[in-house]
Amino acid sequence: MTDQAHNGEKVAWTEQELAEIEEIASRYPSRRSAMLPVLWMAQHKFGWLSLPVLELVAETVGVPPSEARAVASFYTMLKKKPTGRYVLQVCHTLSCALNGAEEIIRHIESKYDFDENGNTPDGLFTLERVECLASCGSGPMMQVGEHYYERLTPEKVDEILAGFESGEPLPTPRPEADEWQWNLQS
Amino acid sequence: MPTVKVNGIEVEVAPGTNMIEAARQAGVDIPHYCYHPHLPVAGNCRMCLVDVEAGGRGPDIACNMQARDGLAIRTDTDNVKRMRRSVMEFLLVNHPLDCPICDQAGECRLQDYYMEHGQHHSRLADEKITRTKRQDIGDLIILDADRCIACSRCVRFSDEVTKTGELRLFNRTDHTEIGVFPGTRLSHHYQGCLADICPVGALTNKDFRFQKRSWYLRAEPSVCDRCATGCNIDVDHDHGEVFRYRPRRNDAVNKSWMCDFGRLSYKRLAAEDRILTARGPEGAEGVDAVLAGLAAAVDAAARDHGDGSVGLVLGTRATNEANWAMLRALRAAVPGARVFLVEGNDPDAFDYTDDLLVHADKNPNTAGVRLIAEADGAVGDAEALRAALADGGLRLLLVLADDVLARLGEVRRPEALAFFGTWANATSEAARWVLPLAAAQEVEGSFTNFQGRVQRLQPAIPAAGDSRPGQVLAAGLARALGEDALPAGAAGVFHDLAANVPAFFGLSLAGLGAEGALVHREPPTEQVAPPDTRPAP
Amino acid sequence: MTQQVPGPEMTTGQKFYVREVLQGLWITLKHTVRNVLNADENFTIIDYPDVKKVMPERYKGAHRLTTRPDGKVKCVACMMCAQICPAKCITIEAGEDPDDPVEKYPVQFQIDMLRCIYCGFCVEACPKDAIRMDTGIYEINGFTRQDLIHDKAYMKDLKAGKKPLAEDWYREHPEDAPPGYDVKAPKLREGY
Amino acid sequence: MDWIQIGIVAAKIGFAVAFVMSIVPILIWGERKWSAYIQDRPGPNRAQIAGIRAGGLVHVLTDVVKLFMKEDVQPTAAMKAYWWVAPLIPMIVGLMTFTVVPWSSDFAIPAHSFGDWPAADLTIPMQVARINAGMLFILAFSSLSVYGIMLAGWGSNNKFSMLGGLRASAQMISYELAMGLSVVVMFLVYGTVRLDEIAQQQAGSIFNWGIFAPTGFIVGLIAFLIYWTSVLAETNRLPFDLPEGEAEIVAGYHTEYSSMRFALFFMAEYAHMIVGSTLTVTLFFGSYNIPFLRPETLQANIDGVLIALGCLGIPVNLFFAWLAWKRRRRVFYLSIRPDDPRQKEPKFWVAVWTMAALASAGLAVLGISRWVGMHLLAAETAVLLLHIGMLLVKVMFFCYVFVWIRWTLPRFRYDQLMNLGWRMMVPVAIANVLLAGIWVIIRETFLA
Repeated sequence: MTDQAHNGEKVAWTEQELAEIEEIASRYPSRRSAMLPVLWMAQHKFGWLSLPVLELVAETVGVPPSEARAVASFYTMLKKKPTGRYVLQVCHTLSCALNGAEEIIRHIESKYDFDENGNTPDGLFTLERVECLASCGSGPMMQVGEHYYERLTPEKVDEILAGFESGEPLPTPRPEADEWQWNLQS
Repeated sequence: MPTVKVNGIEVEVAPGTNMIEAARQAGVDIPHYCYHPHLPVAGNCRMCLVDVEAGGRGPDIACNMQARDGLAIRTDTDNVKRMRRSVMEFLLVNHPLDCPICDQAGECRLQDYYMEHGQHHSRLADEKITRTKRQDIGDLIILDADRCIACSRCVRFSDEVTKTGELRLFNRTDHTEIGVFPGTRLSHHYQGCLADICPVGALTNKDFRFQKRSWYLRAEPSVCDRCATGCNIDVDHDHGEVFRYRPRRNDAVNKSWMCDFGRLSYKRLAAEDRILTARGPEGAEGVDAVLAGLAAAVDAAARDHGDGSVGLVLGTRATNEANWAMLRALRAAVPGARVFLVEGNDPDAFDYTDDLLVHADKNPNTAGVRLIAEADGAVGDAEALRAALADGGLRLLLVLADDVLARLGEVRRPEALAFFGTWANATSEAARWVLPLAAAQEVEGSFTNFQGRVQRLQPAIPAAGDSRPGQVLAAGLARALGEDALPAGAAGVFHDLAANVPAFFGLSLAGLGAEGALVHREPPTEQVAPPDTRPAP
Repeated sequence: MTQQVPGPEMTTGQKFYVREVLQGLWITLKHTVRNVLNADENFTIIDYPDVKKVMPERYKGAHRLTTRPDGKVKCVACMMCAQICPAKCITIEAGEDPDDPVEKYPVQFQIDMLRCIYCGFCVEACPKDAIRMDTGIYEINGFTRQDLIHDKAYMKDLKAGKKPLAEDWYREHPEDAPPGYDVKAPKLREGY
Repeated sequence: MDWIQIGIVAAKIGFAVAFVMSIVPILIWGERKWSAYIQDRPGPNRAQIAGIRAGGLVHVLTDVVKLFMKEDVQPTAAMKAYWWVAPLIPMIVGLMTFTVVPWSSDFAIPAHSFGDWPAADLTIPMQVARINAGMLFILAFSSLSVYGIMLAGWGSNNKFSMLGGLRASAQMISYELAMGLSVVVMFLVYGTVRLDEIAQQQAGSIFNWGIFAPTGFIVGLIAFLIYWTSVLAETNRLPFDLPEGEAEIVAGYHTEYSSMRFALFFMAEYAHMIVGSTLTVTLFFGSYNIPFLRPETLQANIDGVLIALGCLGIPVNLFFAWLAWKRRRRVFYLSIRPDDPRQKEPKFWVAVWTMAALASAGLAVLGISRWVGMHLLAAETAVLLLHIGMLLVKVMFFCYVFVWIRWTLPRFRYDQLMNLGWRMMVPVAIANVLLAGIWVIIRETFLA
């Protein structure tokens, strides 16, 4: 993922991507219905949905650019602000909070110098407080990408973040032996 | 025709009518924000919730309820009042207290319904959510997203009417705000309508901004004179000064819209190039003196060079009455005078045309003058005028309202020219006699738009300076020429017109109504006497 | 029509008035003697130009326009005061200030004190607490009618005690003077 | 009649005019100052000369200046002659009536007091004209003053002025009757219409005063009450000042007058007050006589009287000095600037009253020195001065009563005024005359 490189630069689809978009659009009776998949594609490709990206999407789908922005602004999972490479989404709803989510968040905050968007200066991490991610039995927990990290302690967090910093492939979450695990896609 | 009951009142309405309109026909007003008769139904403000008595279930929104037989609603129950109060509370939760600086104050639906139905004390303990204020999003529009109640009328207007789709609702829940895509601006020429349809003060007219509090203004119905469409307008004025035009609903002509060119044309009423005083060869002398001088010149020309040396150019920008009275006055005094009609646009007309409202013909009364010319039978066109000027037989030419010299281009100028007009132009520059003609919003009379719809004008403000309505100037000229028997006053002139021009048979000025009346496409062969609605002399 | 309201019947003694007159004279005599003996000390009066009364807090004196911390007037030219004013003595011209979060401000704000009836409705009507009559100034005077039209610059945070004549104010601040006003030689008795 | 006699008469005329005209401004001042004290306020106190405000007397001066400077507005439609002459009449009448009022006992100059002058014993009557008509002259003349008011009302050619004039003349004529009847009692009691004789008969004990109708008590009292009420009405003073109801009924006959013409009406009212007071004093309150001191007794014991007067004057003047000193604590003095010239006023008054006390002491010393008693005509002169002083004191007291009543009583309604005049006072006055006659018969028959 390129971070903010598309700001000020011309953004464009590749031929392959355009073909994919056509394929998606063909599934719907109206072309504008392809908006959400195309936005999702754009987020994967460009990292976040900057205004030029939204314009590109609108042009591709054939709607005014304001509509692309309206749709994008509705969904929180579509990022309207630059994010780091790893988005640390720490749950702070009841069960996790009771088990020390705030302590985890404070720990992460003290480790890095987050700006007002919740990004680290090197663009590696983004810290977000999120509501319940349905892993209440194993709180406190956080989600990074599509993986859950559960029963967090500051030491455990240090270990996980050190793994990310070292640039190694995503460390797979260690399954808790006796607990139910749910991964989003894998 | 389905029959529905509103608060126990039975009313028969056209199929497809929704219950807000049905209730209106029954004399019941259902409060609403997002519903607009000329926009698709969105149903998101919930203000029009009513109790369904029969033919449905539970409370429902009246705007999305189509009239059908057996349907009965009530708007006066305690439940409805409670619902309205709750809806108002939600709408006002994050609404800023901007009324003192908000231009909408006084004509704001939020204020009105709050006073009528609202919960008069706030239960909100938290900080209000604020949104972006004062966004300059168009040539005529300032957007204050903080005041928006997300009724989406403007979104639907830009999607459905102008089809440009610049405006959208962004974000969600209580952070929802209206806006344009960053970096873009409104591009259409109907921006003023956005301020009109906004039920609150989120979209305000930049031109009218802070000029006047709305409750000081009085509205008079009139017709826009900037193109052949003839949009119906309300002239908002205070103490003789016009502050804005607003479109007046006429489903047959302009629905609820008007273009920005027409909207801003109120400035022309007080423009610097208004002709305010009469001017003769000896300078400004007063209208009557100049008319007398002109009449003497007409008499002399007819006597010395024959009737054919006097000519009249009818004005496509003047009212039916002005044209007819001028024609009658000249024909009565100089039976052989030559009359012409020169079509075309003046240089001061705006250069924009679309297929929504703005007509290519920028003259408000071309259709009417054509009908008068047809009825007269002896009216020449631009070519005839050019020829008459070229051979020099036409010595004295009277021009009504239009910038004829500019329309004709390079021609030989007549020896003497008299101009009856509202604004200075090339013809008035060349004219020996200039007489001030009152603007359309200052006179009584009628225009015939491109559809052939005769629409009534009523004076909203007193005529500026010495200017007078065309029929008054014509009557003055007739008197100066020794013809006293011609009808005077707009109603009388129209009566005469309706009795003599076949397309107008049977019409009367007072009988035109708010929506105007169509002229006869196939003029009746038998003369139909117009109803006499003239005021007693 | 006037109606006779019967008063109490006078007794025969009262009809001669003598005793009643003497009673009245006795009362006034007591006052006179007391005042002479007290050497004017007990008068319930104020020697006005030398001694000035401090007006109670709620006294309605000359108007002032309150200001925000940044020094601009609080007034947003909503016209509520002009609307409610029964004497129609308030003239406001609104203007737009794009740099200000409060977008609207009064370009001109004038009160014709000759018309004002001091009802205080403008203070009540103001939604912004921008106009107050709490200056305690009761000497509202001038040599010309123009002097008595208080304008925005003059009323801006007007304080009791430092109230100058409008004429003096305009001499020191010619930029505030109304158009056509000759600062050096104000026309006396103008408009008579 | 030689030149000396003419000179004496001229001097007496001068004195009479000066007597009335110099009290007028004092009364105008008193009207303001006394009313102020009744109403718990200081009254006029702004005008000053070098910081001295003289209790507001300076205001009278400014008033005079103002009245002279004011524009004399003459109504175009006025009847010029009447309008011109009207203000003069009340003033002339006021001064004329003073002609027959005695202000002292006769001044006797023994023969050859100054060489060969006078050739014989000369007795100068201390009144301008000693005429037999006496009080009748006054009654006759004072009736004329109504002409001034009628002419003013009529001549102004203004319906409000005319209504005011009618109002005033009706009132004045009504009360003249009661006044005449009450005076008749005095004629009966003293057996004369001459004021100098009445004055002489009132010398000695205060029970010789007219108010006690030498000892017919109730008769004199009733006569006095009726007379005094009538005088109030005659002079247009409250509670009978309907002729000039400024606020309610558009002033009165003087609506169209301004400047000094108005001032003439204004001063005439005060002149009438003075004359009215003088007559009251002359008829009912012992005239110029000092109680219990007959003129001859007074002349014989002049030194003792001076000692007593001087000794009495010292504490009185010191009391006023103390009051003036006390006054410096007033809020006014505390609040004005220290360099304000008015700051020194209390000190000034302390000095003035102390000097007056010293003068009193000087008077006492004069008496002790017996200088007055031993000198030719000095005793007579002292008696004359004391009598005039006594008259002045009495007159000023009744002038004060005028003002006092004005600021105490409300105005009568016109019907009340007429009822009181015709249905109360005239019958009572007639009955009183009857009573007086009976009393005189009883006195002449049984007590002589």
